This record gives sequence, structure tokens and C-alpha cells, in this order.
Amino acid sequence: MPTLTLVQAVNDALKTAMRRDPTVIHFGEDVGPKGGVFLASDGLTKEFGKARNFDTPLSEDGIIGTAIGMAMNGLKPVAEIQFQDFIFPAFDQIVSEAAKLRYRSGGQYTAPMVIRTPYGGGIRGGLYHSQSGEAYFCHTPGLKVVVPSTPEDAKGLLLASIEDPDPVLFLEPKALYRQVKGEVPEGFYTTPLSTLRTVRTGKDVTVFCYGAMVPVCSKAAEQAAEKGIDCLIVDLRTLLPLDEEGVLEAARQTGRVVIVHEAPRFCGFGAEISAMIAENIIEYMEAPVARVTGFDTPFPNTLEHHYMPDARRVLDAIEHVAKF
Amino acid sequence: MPTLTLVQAVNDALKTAMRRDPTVIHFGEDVGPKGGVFLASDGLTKEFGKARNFDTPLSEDGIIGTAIGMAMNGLKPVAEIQFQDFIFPAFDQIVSEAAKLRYRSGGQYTAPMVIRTPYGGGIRGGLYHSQSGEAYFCHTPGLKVVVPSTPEDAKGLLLASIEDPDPVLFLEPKALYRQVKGEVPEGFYTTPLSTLRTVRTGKDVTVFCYGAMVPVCSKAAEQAAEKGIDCLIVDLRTLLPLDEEGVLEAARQTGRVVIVHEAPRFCGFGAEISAMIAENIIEYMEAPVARVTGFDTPFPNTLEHHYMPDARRVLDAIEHVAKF
Amino acid sequence: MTIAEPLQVIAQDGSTAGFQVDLSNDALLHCYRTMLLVRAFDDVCLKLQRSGRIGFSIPNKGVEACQVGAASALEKTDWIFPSYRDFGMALYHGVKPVEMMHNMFGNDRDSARGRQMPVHFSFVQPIHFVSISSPIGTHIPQAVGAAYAMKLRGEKQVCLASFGDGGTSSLGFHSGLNFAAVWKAPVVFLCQNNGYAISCPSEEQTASESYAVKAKAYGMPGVIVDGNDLLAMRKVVKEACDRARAGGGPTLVEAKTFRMGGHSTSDDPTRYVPKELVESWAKKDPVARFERFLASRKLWTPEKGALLAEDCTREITAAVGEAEATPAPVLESIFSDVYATLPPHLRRQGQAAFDLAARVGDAAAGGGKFPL
Amino acid sequence: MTIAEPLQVIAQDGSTAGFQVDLSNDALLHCYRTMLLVRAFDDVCLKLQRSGRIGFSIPNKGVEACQVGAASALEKTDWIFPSYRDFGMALYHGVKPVEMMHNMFGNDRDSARGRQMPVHFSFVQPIHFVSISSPIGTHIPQAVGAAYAMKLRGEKQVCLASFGDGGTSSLGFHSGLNFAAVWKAPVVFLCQNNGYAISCPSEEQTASESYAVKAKAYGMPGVIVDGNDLLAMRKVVKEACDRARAGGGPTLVEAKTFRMGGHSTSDDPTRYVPKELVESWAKKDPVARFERFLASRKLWTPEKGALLAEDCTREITAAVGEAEATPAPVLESIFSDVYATLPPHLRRQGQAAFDLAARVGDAAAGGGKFPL
Ligand SMILES: Cc1ncc(C[n+]2csc(CCOP(=O)(O)OP(=O)(O)O)c2C)c(N)n1
Ligand SMILES: Cc1ncc(C[n+]2csc(CCOP(=O)(O)OP(=O)(O)O)c2C)c(N)n1
Ligand SMILES: [Mg+2]
Ligand SMILES: [Mg+2]
Repeated sequence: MPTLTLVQAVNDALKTAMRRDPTVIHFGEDVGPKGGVFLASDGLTKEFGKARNFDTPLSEDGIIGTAIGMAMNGLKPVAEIQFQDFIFPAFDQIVSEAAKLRYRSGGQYTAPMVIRTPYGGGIRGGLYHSQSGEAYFCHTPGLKVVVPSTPEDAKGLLLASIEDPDPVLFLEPKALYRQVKGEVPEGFYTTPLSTLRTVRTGKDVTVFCYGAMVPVCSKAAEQAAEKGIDCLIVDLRTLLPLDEEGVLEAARQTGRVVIVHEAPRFCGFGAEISAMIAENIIEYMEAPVARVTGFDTPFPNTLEHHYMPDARRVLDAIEHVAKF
Repeated sequence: MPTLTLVQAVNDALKTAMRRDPTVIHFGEDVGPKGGVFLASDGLTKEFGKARNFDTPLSEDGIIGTAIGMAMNGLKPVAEIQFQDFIFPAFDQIVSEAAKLRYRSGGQYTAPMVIRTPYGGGIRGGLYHSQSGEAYFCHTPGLKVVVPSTPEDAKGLLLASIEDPDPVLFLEPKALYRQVKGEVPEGFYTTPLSTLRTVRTGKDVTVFCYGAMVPVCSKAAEQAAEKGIDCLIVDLRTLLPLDEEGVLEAARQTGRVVIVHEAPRFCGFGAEISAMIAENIIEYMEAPVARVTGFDTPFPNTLEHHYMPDARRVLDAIEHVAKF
Repeated sequence: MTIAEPLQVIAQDGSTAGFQVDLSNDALLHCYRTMLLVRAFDDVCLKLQRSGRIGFSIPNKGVEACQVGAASALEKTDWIFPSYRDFGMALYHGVKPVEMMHNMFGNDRDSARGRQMPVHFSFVQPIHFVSISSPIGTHIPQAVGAAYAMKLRGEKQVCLASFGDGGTSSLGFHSGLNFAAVWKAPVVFLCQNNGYAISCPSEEQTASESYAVKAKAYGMPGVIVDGNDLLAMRKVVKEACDRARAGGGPTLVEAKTFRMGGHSTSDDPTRYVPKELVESWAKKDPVARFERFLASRKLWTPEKGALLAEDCTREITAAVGEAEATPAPVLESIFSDVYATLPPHLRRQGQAAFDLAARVGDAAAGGGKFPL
Repeated sequence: MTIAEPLQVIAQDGSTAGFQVDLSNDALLHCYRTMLLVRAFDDVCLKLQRSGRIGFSIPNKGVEACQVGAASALEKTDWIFPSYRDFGMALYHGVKPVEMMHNMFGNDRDSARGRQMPVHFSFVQPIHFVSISSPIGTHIPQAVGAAYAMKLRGEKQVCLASFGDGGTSSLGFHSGLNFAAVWKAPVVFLCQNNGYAISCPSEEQTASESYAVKAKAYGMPGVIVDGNDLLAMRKVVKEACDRARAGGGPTLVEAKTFRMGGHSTSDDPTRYVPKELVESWAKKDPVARFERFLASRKLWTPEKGALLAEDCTREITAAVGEAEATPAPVLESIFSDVYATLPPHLRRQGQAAFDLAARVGDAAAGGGKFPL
């Protein structure tokens, strides 16, 4: 099996999908000759031609709006939004249109499509090249929201998203694009959506995380282990529809929970996990349900390493709930 | 004191603000001669002229984008979005721009402005005239989010929002526009933002709600009282920044909590309340923290009375946590 | 190729001055009957709304020729991306009034199962009449995407994207027309300029000399046509379709017409429309004009017209009977069609809703076990 | 009034064929020095970026005349709504390079206190140079709103909204130009058409015959100007400002220029820009052209130019020294300026962050008590 970085795995997934299915097309800003600002679409135009991988004018509304129309009419569009921060001009198309099309037409029209976009901090991108907007989308019935954290999952989940009959927002942790490497099976395979990945088993504290926070939590768990605290780490992978049973099961196993994400805390995704626990299994909890998150501020630039949860902050929370 | 409906109180607040401060201007789609589709701006053009109350072209991006520029340059814009469902074309201007302007300019530029918009169900508006999008905005640092539930608060909170130095999203429960009436003080007064309103005191169960759910919860509390359950009802009024201390205090008083909103449950505002409790005062909780919410589906039309929480569903949850 | 004066084929007196009509008598009568059907639908719905039997409807008086003329230029394999005012296009292509009436009542046989407001139709047969969405302009780039798919597959189909004068200010107009022109996608953009966007008159909507001239911003042809002239509409839209099918890319058509009623049954246009304006347009009624044209070909007499109108009213009234007798959707309809398959959390929420409804004996919830 | 051929004042040989220059020799030299300052800023920042001392910068080689010529047409009381490539406008109006360098290093004296990426400047003095935002086009309607405020107060000021060719596809372009024209707001829209939006060439950005022609869609004048010609830029922008001040409403100016470097220091333009294109534009360098013009007036010799360039480099280098020596922002800067006053939840989060940093002895967090 070849060893790929996460962004190479994305590229491999796109090529794999486009080879096996002529209806798959990929487009967005600068994804053509330039190959995308992170090179995720490197080589696609060369192999599949300009009709199946191409640059668009600078309009996210146009990118997603046209993708919906393509999806309605038999294509399998994969649209890139250059940075997740720039998805908001297309918010209406995603939230009002893609997410509600099947519902409002009684299934006569559907929008099976994938929106790929790099999200999150770690590249000194400041306010507008670092955001983690998953909660905006997870509050939107009709969408699916997927976040890989390993090269193998990036490929398997992206292929599963492309196969999926519903619109999928595929959030790629840009901090991990070149930071993580791993073996990736060749050819076509899928990693089923709405399934959790156990990163590490443990009996004392359950840590829920996804995307770029997974390696951070792993590091914190190693440090915790040195202090005698044994962490179960769960990579959520699909945030919507979430495997809620699996989450509750993992929380119950330890009775102590830490939830970690980069996005601001207030009304962030972590709140839902916490609420789910408080609603269903509060009697199993032996400690407060802690959240380690970005602050409730815009994303800063110079001090991003203070803004983003790091192993230090995660460990602190792990110790807090372990000792409670 | 005159008795006004909620929409009349909004109209009164706009007139009061525009009379005392010549920099206040109001605009949006159909707010001019037509007076707004709900008549919230009835009579404004007549009294203040076309330069201070006027119709705009059909572009929410334009409405909010220009409002930001006006606010930067000394005006106090109050912009109406005809239905909250149609705010999404302006999502980028609100989330990327208004909310982040002060931060990204170190306070050199600011956007003191108010976005008024009717939200919520109850008028048989279906998917696109019924939504409650508060959670999208509450996840956005830099914004304030206000939701009145009585005529007196509608006026006082709107005037406070117009006075506020930060951008405020003012969500008006359209179901209550003509449904609730109440005495409203004449002239200028403000109801401070970020303060809670105790609708009803009680010792058994705490119910958190806002907007159109307040009368629903009051009704449920009356029915609960008949069954011997004494409810404390808190109208949150300002969702962001929330009076978190007040919320925790009210939750601690009974140890049993029900949270009610119309919006979908998953990653809805209720999750944050629940998470706050699970994080800070879980040890005081004597029952699961229940949420009564819209379902995780788009908003239906014919069956909206099943979709929206009603006294029946709220009562069910109150009984559930009371008996736990 | 922007035309300053709206293209006209049928003069106000019904004459066509040597114009080569490319429709058979039957086809002409079908156009006529469709306009009457729209009018009957309107009248009946207005009464239903006023008496509280339905919640809402959208009047079309004055714009019937616009819709029907444009629709007549399309093939059944083409796709229509309509605005909420365009149901005449669906009727023209053979959608049955009762299908629409199910939507007006939001009942269980509505294609959207009562999830949408009235007049938000969706059909895939006998023509693709894409699910109407309330947010203005969002369907415009969608039409372009669907057209891109047609082009990629080498099909000779077109998409018609229809919207109002207000719609030209929307985001979708800008992105849609721009993408379409760059891609040379087979789309016809139809702007029905009916004078108002709810209460906003054209001069507050845009400062441009016309709507058609906006085509220049995207590098595509723009044409102005008399929207109350069915044959002119047909001609202009057909030419645009032909060009699109031949690979010539998109066209923007501005049809000048007038909305004789309110924006919707919730609207009171007397607050903002000058009376004289309504009176001046009343003289240009598109149906009467087409009747004069038909009369000039011996296809119409007042008696024939009255009979046909009655027939249309009967058809609509029958549809009302059927739709009103059809039960409301069952509770399950809230939870289905959110995703292709029901995810567990929706199953749980649906089950809870059903249990509660069953416990409190709520008939509307539908009987039996929660079916999903 | 769209002009098909770009307006030119300075011929490639530096001659101006009887054109009435409305700037003093000192003012001409100020324009020249500002262009050199932009070039020096560019060069220094590129080196800083390549050696890892700053993270990012935006090259301006080729577009200096565009920025400086436009800026020279403005009064200090006017407002600039710039794109990230427009810092020459700020330099022209007297913003000190060190103010900018603080931003490039994201230090505590940066007006945005290190919250923004490099080149995202914000100034209120000596001219309003509005905080640059990354999302393309959002500032366009904002400029219109600020201009509406000017108009309402009866001030004779204008807003200049500057953006790229790619920016014309954005939502803000469409809503901004439309609102401005309907309101007759005093705005000048400057589209710097530098050939590319990152890697996207103009022919994939739009099918229109020019960017200036898009003005027609909004009913405002559109003008094309040679963006490498400082005096032509000044003339066209000044005329647009004059019209705006006189109540004549907005103008769209398209400046034809070329981005000689990459989009940013992260970009490799050889992947998509044909070499011949770069070579052809190299011959039209705006600085060299202005030098020939100055020489024709005896204001320039190669020696004088070299001295001035050195002087500029010295000024920039000094700014680097000062900025690099300035400490990073303290932890408090993450939490302040979210709201006018710090809400309790941010106070708690800030305190927790500060406590943790103090506990683990993190120097970057700044010493002492959490100050808010
Ligand atoms: C994005 C959005 N904003 C506002 C509305 C509310 N609204 C519904 S119809 C309408 C006017 C549309 O006017 P026009 O495009 O001219 O179409 P017409 O009704 O005249 O056919 C408005 C403002 C909406 N549906 N969507
Ligand atoms: C809404 C949005 N989408 C995408 C981007 C990423 N992006 C940054 S600059 C740029 C190209 C801008 O091109 P142009 O407007 O021509 O300006 P230039 O850089 O050429 O001066 C893109 C796509 C962005 N900043 N904002
Ligand atoms: Mg209209
Ligand atoms: Mg450019």
C-alpha cells in the first residue's frame, strides 16, 4: 500500500472516483491548471480534460448553485470551496437549496453532490483562512457533514460521500494536509458514513474529537497515560448524521467526557454532544462534561497557537474530569 | 399606557428611535409605501421621509452590506430582512463582516447596526417562511442576538439594540405579532440586553424559552400546576451574549430543566444551554436535561402544528423530568 | 442585439401583419385554453383563499401570455426552472390542475406532501418543472448546472430559467448568467418584468435602461419582448432555444408585462400601485388580445370563449373537489425525504412524535404504527 | 460612455502630447516616490517571506501606477475601501511604512493587533483606508453604504471601492453597483483588471467584452483606462469623483494592467501564466513609463531614480527593524474588540487561557494579571 499524505489521499480519491464513474466532475476556483491552492486536484485536468475538472468564476454562489443543478440532472458534482471561510456566499444555496430539495419535492428532485473544502487553523491564516464552521452546517437537516483525520479515511470517506445520494459537506483539516501520512489502499473502497473510529481504547476518560484535533487529543492521551489516566479516544468522522448510539455508548463506558474542537464554543458542535449526554445518560456521568474549544472570538493570527486547543489544554481538561 | 400588539410595539420603537436620533434610518424590501409585509414600518416614510425609510432592491447582501457601510460612517441603520428565511444571501456580510469588523480593525471601524427580521412558524409558511435560525448566528462571536416575547420587551429591547455599539440581530416572533397584546410605555426607554426575564416563579422544574415559545411554555406550566408541578419559566430574551450566570442560577434552583425552542434540535440553541449545565452544575441536576424542539427536518407546512412544540409536548417533558 | 422597442407580433387589434404563424389551429387553441385555465385557477384560488379553505395563492392576471407563449417554445425534454408565478407553463405542457390543487391544499397527494406553501409546485412529468423554491433567484444557477449536464452529454435540450424583475437583483441572477455565458450553457433566461417586485417599482429596483441590457454584463444577447403578446413571446423564446441547442449559449429575454392583481392574496396593491397604471395596462389584456387574433382567424367568438372559460372553471372546480377530499399528509411525512434513507435520530424523533400523538389521541397524526 | 480603447495619457515613450498635467512637480515626484516605495515594500517583504520572517505577502509589481494614480485623485476626507493589493493608496496618502510593517509581522502595534493575516491593513488616519477583509467583494456594498451616509449628510465626499477582475463575479459587486446606481451614491468603483484572479484568466471569469461594460447592467457610466499610466488613472478617477461629488452618482472604472508576480508569495504563476504574456507586459512597466515622462520634464535621471529607490529601501528596512523588534500581541488581544465591552463569558475564557498559560509558564502570553 502506498503511503500518502492526507491531501494526496484526497487527490487519489478524486482520481479513483473520476476513473470509475464518468458522471463525476470536479470544479471550483483555481482547481484547473493550478491544481487547487493546496494541490488537491493536481493532475485532474490533464487526466480527465477541462470538461470534467475546471476553474470557475469567483462566485461560491455560482459554484454551489450550478452543482445543485448538475446533481439534479444526472451528474455527480464535486465542488471545491477554496477555504471554508469563503463558503458563506453559498450559504443560501447550501442551506436553503441543496439541503431541502429532496424534502420540498417529495423526492422528485435530489442533490447528490459533494462540497469539499479545507477548514481549520494551523497555517497562520488569521480570521479568514482558519475557521471551522461545522456547527453552521450540522444545524441543517438534509445535509451530511464529514470530517476525516487520516489519509485512509480521507480517501474512503470521500469516496463514500461521492457515492452518497444526499448532499455532503466534506471538511478537510488543512492543518493535516501534509502533516499526517499513512498507508492508503489503492483503487476503490469506501469508509461508511455515520460510523465512529476508535482511535485509542481506554477506561478512565472518553475524548470526542474530529479532524485536526485527533492528533492533538492522541498526544494529550499519551501524556495523560503517563499520569495514569487511560483515555478512550473517539474520532467522530461523520458529524451529521452522527452515530448517536455509538457516542452514548463510548461516553457511558467511562462516565467522564471531554469534547474537543477548534470552532468557537458557544453553540458549537461540542454542545450537541454534551446535550445528548445530559439528555440520555446523565445518570452515568461521574464528572462534568468538559469542552475544549476555540474561544468565542474570531480566529486570531499571531496567537493562533493559543486559540486552537493544544495537547496542553486537552490534558488539562482530561485531568479535570478524571479527578472530579 | 397604551395597549399594543407586538408588531405595533416594534413600530412604536422605530418611530421613537427615529424621532430622537436623526442618524437612525430604516430600510429593506417593501418597508416603504407598503409599510412592510407585516406593517412593522407603517407610517415611517410619511413621518420621516424617503431618505430615512425606504425600499431597497431585492438583495439581502446589498441590504446588509450597505448597512455595514452606513454604520461605519456615522449612521444607525436598522435593516429589515423580510423573513428570517431570506437572510442567508446576507450570511457572508453578517458573519464575515459585521461580526468581525471591530476585531479585525482593532476597533478602528465598527458596525453598530440592527437587523430586524420576523422568524418562526405558526403562519402556515412552510419551509421558507417559518424558520428559526438563531443558532446559526449565536455561533458567531461579535454578534448579539435578541428575541422579544412581549410588546413591552419588543420596544425596550429594540431601542436598546439600536443604542448598542455592536451589530444586533433582532428576531421578531411573527407568530406573536398580533397574537400578544400588552401595555407599552410611551416614549423612550430601554430594556437592557443580556438580562433574563422571569415569566413565572416555581420550585420544581425550570423551563428556558424565548420568543413565540414563551406563551406556549406558560400554558404548559399552567397545566403542570394543575398536576402539582410548579414551574419556573425563564424568558432568555438575549441569546448572545447570554446571561450564563442567570441561566445556571435558575437551573440550580430546581435541578430539573426543560429547554424549548422551535428550531431543529441538532446543534440548536438548546444544546448550548444543556452543555453549559452539564459543564458547570451537573452535580445539581436531579434529572436529565430535556429539550423540546422542532424536529431535525425542514419546516413542513400542513403539519406545522406537529412540528412546532406545543403545550402538550412541553408538558410531556415537564412531567418527564419532574418524575424522574 | 438588444432591441430597444419590445418585439411585438400581435397588434392590439389582433392583426399580425404578414407574420408567419408556426402553430396549427389546434395548437393555437391549446395556448388559448391554457390561458383561460390559468385565469380560472386564479379565480377559484382567490375565492378559496378568501373563504379560508386554502391559505395563500399567487394571482397571474395579466401575465398569462408570457408564461404560455414561453412554454410553447419548449420541448417536453427541456427543463423548466420556474418562479412561483409560472404554473401556466406546467398547465401548457399537460400537468393536470388536480395535481396542482393537491399542493394548494397541502394534502397527502401533493408531490411535496404538504411541506411547501401553496403554489410551490414540483413536477417531473410530462415535463421537468423543477420544484419551486421561495428564495428568489436561487434556481437561476441551478438551471445553468442542469444545462451544463445536458451540454456535457451532448443532448440538444435547454433549460428555461424564469424569474421576475426583482429577481435580477438576486445573487443567483449574477452568478447564474455569468457562469452560463462563460460555459456557453444551453439556457434561456426569462425575466418577466411585471412592473413590481411586491411593492418595489422597477425604478427602485435598478437604474439600468432596461432589464435586457443587463445581458451585456455577461456577454450574451439580450432581447425585449412584449410579454402580453403570446406569439411574440413564443418567437423570441424559440429563437433563444434554437441558439442554445445549436451551441450558441444563453440569452436573456425581458418580457414587458404587468401584474394586474396583488403580489399574492396577502397583498394590498392599492397601497403602492397608481390606479392609472392599472387602468392603462387593463387595456392591453393578453387574453383579450389573443382572442382578437383568434377571431381574425375565425377561431374565436365570444360564445366559444365563454364556453371554453366555463369548461376551464369546471375542470378547476372538479380539481378542488378532489383535492379538498384528499386527507392531509400523515405524521410520517414530516420525517421522510429529509435523506434518502431515514437516519436513526429521525426515526427516534418520529417515533416520539407518533407516540405522543397516539397517547393524546390526535387524529391528524394518522393511524397505526409509525411507518418508517 | 463606455470607451472601447483604454484611455491613455502618457505614451510608452513618456510623451503626453499636449495633455494638461494638473500636478506640480513636487506632486509628480510624490507619485513617483510612492511607486518606488510600493516596489521596495514588495521586494523587502518577498525576502522576509522567503526567509521565514513573515508568513505571507502580496506582490504589486506592475500595478503601482493603478493604485497611485487613483489615490492621487482623492481628497483626505474621502474614504478608500481597498482590496488587499492596494496599499500603495495608503502610502500615497501618508500612511507610514512602519504602520504597515507592524501588520506584516502581526505584532502588538499592528492596528489589528496581529489578528489579521499580513497585508490586511486598516487605517483611519491620514485617510480612511478601511480594514481589508479577505472575502472578495464584501466591501463593495459597504462602500455604497458609507457613501449613502455622506450623501444624506450633504457632504461632498466620495468612496473609492477597489477590487480585481475576479471581484466582478462576487455577490458584492452585483449588489453594490446596483444599490449605488439606484441611490445615486457618490462612489467610484475601480476594477483593477490585472489579467488573473489567482490562476483564473479573464476569459474564464466572464464572457463580457470588457469589465467596464458591466456598468450598463446598472445604468452607470463605465470607462476603460490604461492602468499602467498614472496620469490616465488620475484623470479618469478624478472625473468620476467630480461627477460623484456633484450628485451625478457612481462610475465603474476598468483599469487594464497586469500582475507581474504571483498572486501571493504562496503562488507559483508559471503553472498557469504563459511566459510570452509576462514578457509582453514587462515592456509596459508603469514605473519605467512614468520615469520616461518625468525625464521628458527634466525631473528624472537614472541616478536620481536609483538614489530615490535606495532611500525607499532604507525607509522600508528601517520599518522592518522597528516592526520586528516590537513584541507579539499579548493574550488579551484575542479577547478584546469582539464587542465594545468584554462580556462575562469572554472574561471567563480569557481568564482560563491566561491561568493556563501562567501555569505552564508560557512567555508569549504576556506577563502579569489578565488585564481585561
Ligand atoms: C431572497 C428573498 N428575499 C425576499 C423574498 C420575499 N419576496 C417574495 S416575492 C418578492 C418579490 C419578487 O419580485 P419579482 O422578482 O419581480 O417577481 P414577481 O413576484 O413580480 O413575479 C419578494 C421580495 C424572497 N422570496 N426571497
Ligand atoms: C469569497 C472569496 N472566495 C475566494 C477567495 C480566495 N481568493 C483570494 S484572492 C482571489 C482572486 C482574486 O482575484 P482578483 O479579484 O482578480 O484580484 P487580484 O488578486 O487579481 O488583484 C481568490 C479567489 C476569497 N478571498 N474570497
Ligand atoms: Mg415583478
Ligand atoms: Mg485580478
